[in-house]
Amino acid sequence: MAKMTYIEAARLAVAEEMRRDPLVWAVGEDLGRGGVFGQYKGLVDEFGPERISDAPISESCIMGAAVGAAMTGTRPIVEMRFSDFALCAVDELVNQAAKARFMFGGQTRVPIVVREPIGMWRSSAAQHSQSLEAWYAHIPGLVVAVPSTPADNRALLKAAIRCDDPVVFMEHKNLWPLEGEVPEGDDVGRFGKAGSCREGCDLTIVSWSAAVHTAMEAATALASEGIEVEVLDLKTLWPWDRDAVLASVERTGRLLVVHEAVAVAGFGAEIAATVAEHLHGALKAPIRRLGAPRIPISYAPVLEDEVRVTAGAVAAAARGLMGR
Amino acid sequence: MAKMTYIEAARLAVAEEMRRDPLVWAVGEDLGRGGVFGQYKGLVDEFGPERISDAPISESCIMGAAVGAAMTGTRPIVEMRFSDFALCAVDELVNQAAKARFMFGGQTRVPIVVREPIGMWRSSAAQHSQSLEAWYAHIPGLVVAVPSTPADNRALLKAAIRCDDPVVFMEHKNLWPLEGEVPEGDDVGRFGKAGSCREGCDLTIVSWSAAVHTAMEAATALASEGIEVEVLDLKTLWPWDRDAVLASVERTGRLLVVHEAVAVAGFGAEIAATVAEHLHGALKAPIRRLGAPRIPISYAPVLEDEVRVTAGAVAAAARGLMGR
Amino acid sequence: MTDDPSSYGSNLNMERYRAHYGQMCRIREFEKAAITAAQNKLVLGAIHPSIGQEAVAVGVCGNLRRDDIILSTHRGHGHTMAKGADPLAMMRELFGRAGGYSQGKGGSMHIADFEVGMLGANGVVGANINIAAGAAHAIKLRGEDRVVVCFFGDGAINRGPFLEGLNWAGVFRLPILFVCEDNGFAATTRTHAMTSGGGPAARAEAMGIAADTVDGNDLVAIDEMARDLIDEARQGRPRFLLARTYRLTGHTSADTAPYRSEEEVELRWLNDPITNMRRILEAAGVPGTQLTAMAEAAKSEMKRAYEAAAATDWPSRELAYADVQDIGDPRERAF
Amino acid sequence: MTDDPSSYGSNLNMERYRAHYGQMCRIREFEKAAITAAQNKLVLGAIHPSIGQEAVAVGVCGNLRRDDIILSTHRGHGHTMAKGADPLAMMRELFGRAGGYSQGKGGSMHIADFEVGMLGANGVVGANINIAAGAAHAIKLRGEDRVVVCFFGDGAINRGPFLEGLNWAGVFRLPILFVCEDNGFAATTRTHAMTSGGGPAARAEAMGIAADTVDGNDLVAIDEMARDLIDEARQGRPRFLLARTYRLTGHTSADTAPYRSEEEVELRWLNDPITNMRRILEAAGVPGTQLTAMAEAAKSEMKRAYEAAAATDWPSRELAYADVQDIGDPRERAF
Ligand SMILES: Cc1ncc(C[n+]2csc(CCOP(=O)(O)OP(=O)(O)O)c2C)c(N)n1
Ligand SMILES: Cc1ncc(C[n+]2csc(CCOP(=O)(O)OP(=O)(O)O)c2C)c(N)n1
Ligand SMILES: [Mg+2]
Ligand SMILES: [Mg+2]
Repeated sequence: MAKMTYIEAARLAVAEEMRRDPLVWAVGEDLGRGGVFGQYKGLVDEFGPERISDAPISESCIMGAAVGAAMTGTRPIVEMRFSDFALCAVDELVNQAAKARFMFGGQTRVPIVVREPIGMWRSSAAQHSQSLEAWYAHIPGLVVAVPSTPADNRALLKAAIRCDDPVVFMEHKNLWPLEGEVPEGDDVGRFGKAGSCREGCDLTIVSWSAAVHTAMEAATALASEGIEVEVLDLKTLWPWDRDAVLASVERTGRLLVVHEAVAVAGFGAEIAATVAEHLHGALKAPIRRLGAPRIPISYAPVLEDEVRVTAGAVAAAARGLMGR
Repeated sequence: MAKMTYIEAARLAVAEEMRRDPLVWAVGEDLGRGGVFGQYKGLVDEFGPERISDAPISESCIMGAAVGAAMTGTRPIVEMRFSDFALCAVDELVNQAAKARFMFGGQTRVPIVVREPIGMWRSSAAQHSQSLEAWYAHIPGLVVAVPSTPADNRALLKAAIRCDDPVVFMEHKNLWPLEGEVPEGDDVGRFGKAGSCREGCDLTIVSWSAAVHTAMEAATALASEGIEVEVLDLKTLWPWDRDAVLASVERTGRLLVVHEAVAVAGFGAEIAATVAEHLHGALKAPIRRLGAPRIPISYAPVLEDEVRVTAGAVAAAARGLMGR
Repeated sequence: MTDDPSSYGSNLNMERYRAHYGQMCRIREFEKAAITAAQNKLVLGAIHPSIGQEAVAVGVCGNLRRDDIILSTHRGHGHTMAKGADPLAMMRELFGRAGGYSQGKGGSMHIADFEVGMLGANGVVGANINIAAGAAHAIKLRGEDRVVVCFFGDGAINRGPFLEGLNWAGVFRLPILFVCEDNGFAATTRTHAMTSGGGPAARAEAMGIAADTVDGNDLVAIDEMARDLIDEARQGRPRFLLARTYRLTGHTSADTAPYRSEEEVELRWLNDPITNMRRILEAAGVPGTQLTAMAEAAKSEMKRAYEAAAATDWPSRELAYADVQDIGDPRERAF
Repeated sequence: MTDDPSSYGSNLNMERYRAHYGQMCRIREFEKAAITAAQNKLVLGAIHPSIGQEAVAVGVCGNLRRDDIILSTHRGHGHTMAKGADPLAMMRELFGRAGGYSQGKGGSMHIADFEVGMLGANGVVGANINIAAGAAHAIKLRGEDRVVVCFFGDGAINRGPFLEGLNWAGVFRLPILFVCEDNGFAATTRTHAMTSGGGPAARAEAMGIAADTVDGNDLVAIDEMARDLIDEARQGRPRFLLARTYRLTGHTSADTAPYRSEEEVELRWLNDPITNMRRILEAAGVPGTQLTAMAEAAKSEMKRAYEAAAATDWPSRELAYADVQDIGDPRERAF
């Protein structure tokens, strides 16, 4: 075990995989100077500018070229800088990367990792703060990863780089400085395997990405009130660990889904709907979802906070479900 | 009342609104020759090539220019040809059109109508068949319309053109030739008002767009078996008529959501989740959703049909919910 | 076309051009068969014939190795066949049958044969340009000496990827040849009406990609120019070729093209690239009977392909769930 | 800059340039105050100073009418102020306070003042180009004689909208002037390393938009050229202006720019557009004391704006739900 930050863990994963496989390379704006958040810092020194490649401000071509390069035997890591800018490359991701293998009847594969940092990051406003993970979960052909800890960031990023499917890899910008233990050795993550952050018999909270930490904060507070919450971190949304969620809710009889994204048509709806479909009768309380209201994200802190799902709100919702 | 097709109704709506308001104009590829499906046929003769404007193959600019033209006092109708091509213009729609009014603190509005024909249309394959209505319902600032009949297509398109918000207007390609009665007079639709296609006490089916007709076919078959189904046509997904759905499910105790789009993270999840949240205890059976499996749409008819939600599947699901 | 066919005279590589003539006939007959199949409701999706543009496909692809790569557009039959694909597997794909190149999952607009380096037609205009740049990027990273050819139409130059992909190729000095087939139309629109400035070649030059222009209905001229440009491109000097041609059919097989006059089209038929080539070969001494026989052979080959495709089974339903992705269960349907 | 400042001599419109000098000082001081505010955690979002590029904003906008329109980028303070916006309302916006132009909902990267025709900075590089084309399109449709100016950086020319928007302006003959501020950098990257071909002007020309190049640190030259180009543009002849300048600060106020040497930056400071203008005015007879006083006045104006902004309330929480859209309830949260 080594202590490192979420961003260091990502850097480590890229370095390890690039050492292991000479066909892995990364491309994006400013990567030679470490990338906009320093996610690639120092990597150009080890791997050179061909494999840690700068790019013009051409999101469509960064994504589209990665598709072609993946079809031609390399494994590109695509850096989109902010998930918001990936909206300049949706055709390339959704119409091309996600569909090529199927549409060409299995003649090709598109092993790309699309890194799209998500989420609110103080006063980044409406065009630099979005969390659109639900979109990509809806698209056949894509894998969607949303790690919440340094260990998962390393393990899942390694898994993503080794995966033959296009993976949308969403790191949360607020988590970059988060410290945590990261296992030594070649720890490669598994898609579709939730983590249990905390066990409890009263209520299941399902969450992912930065919201997991909010959920844990709420769970700690609730424990002191005698409410024992089980917190599941999905880690990936496609596939998502349906079995773990159903098993937990079957035990607790109560479900609260917590995410940062807009609640309406967010991925929380998929989880809530699935549980409602499968555990009708086993539920002791209505399912609840907590997400953002359907408003763009503001610049002013006081307004930005208005869309935030806080630990206080989570705890209040949990109490509600417990009838307190 | 006049009998006309879905496509004629749309043409009528555009003509009527363009006559009413000289600031309304339409722009897209090939519009001067009537548009790819003939939706604009003849309109250039009446309104001239400036108001029924051709465009280069530049989806980003068609959308982006419409945003600027809307901010500058005109009301553009944007033709995207296939909703799939609108994926070339997502930044313009989601980062610009949807957010401008909010992000600029109410200094501007973006009254555009984005026509994005959706859905399967025999052997159009993976890049010409998608239904991504769930995406836009998730985006603050957007209105989403999904009409299923000629009358609604006219009324809602007129409403969309008059609306000061950006409206994603999704016509289903398979419905173009569908005939129906269309009221005379200035019939302007209301967003967020579901239609009841059929009343029934046993089960509520919620649907929209072409799937409504599938649901109705199933409902007719079910009636002959003594199962009385209530079919609600949402017509718009943002806003969606939550009150009508909750009222109906409260009465029937059973909900089946039917849509053509991929089920996973489809808009059906939002409806199912909302009903589960609000009507816990009032449900006599588990909620069910029917949508496409998470596979791209194939070209070969036999494979294309594999993603289709058929009347038979709807009826079978309904019977299941009735315990038959 | 060359005004005086005999000008190619005895320098003509007879074998080469006879083969190319045959290839053009095969493409022509394939598409005629496909159009018939569409009329007979055996091909259900849209098809975009390249009738009148065959010389570009054959002239360019004739200079490629099997391990070289091409990317194509919605109008991709000619490119695909010229790169070496089998017309029966193509026809089966258009018919949506088992044994089609993509098991019937793609159809005409996504025709592809990765075995011969044909990395796909594309339903999104211009999208292939970035993908092609990426394929060339991979070739460079891997230190190979393959080359990529990217075909697209005159309408595609108005989409952003045209700029982004050409700039990319220039910045990274990639082994790629861009071939713009200027057939005058973007669907039902005359492209020039929606294009500002000096057109495809001027734009390419401004992006640092040296551009040449060729008569797209003159196979010999294309062949010679493509050879040089592909040599250049293979060295990491990206190049651009503008081929001026004409789309003799409607945009799709269903398009009767009422937006242009019959006279215009008739006039253009006088410049049919296949007839042009035939004239040159005859002038160079190839007997007309031999050429007619080649055309007939192409016709019967495609008739056989049509019949064989029509007699082929549908793909197994299970294939709907195959090749979606490794991770996650594609059958997941909410229920 | 002009090598010999006195060359402008007595032909100089003294009043005009004195005012422009003052305007440049105001922009400079506004941004210096904003940087201080960022250091003091009063401005929380990223800010992109235009220090060193003020002459372009002032020189171009000085030729616009109030009802003309501009579109800007992430680096938009200068353009906004030059178009006539109030620095206090701007500062409040940067501070995220009530009374900011967008009620604190947009911040620096979305600064806008629609009243003076400033239709917004933009957080997405290049996105403003298409929006600007559309604004000009609306002007043409409405038969007005207004004009649009679209500012963007040298990095933006590698995004698709650059091609699509310029082509659009050319095809529809729109009243628009594109102004590319070539400051040598796209964030931490030297733009030329990622740009193929002859650069912004060559690309514009290829798209049929006549392009001129100007020293972006020479206010007089910009003013004169912009006047002519805006006149042209107003007649529906879209024009392009490439202004060569330099970004004297880091990309954001937090960027220490380790990717370039101190010597490079020091050298560039010798070509500071404000100092250049001052030299010209002094040579033309304006007393230095007067110019110093103007600079001081600008400084105290911005100090007052800073203090007033810092003393202003946060926006009311209710505003989070305002101006989302007319249709549908934005408060809808799942529960
Ligand atoms: C992004 C996108 N926009 C629009 C279309 C619809 N479309 C298909 S082909 C075509 C015309 C293309 O013209 P060109 O590039 O000249 O190729 P050609 O058809 O002439 O071979 C159009 C507009 C599309 N497929 N993709
Ligand atoms: C589409 C998009 N990609 C990337 C970014 C991140 N980004 C912000 S500013 C910038 C550099 C822009 O360079 P340039 O256009 O020259 O403008 P300058 O910053 O020099 O004024 C980049 C890459 C962005 N905002 N939008
Ligand atoms: Mg064409
Ligand atoms: Mg720059």
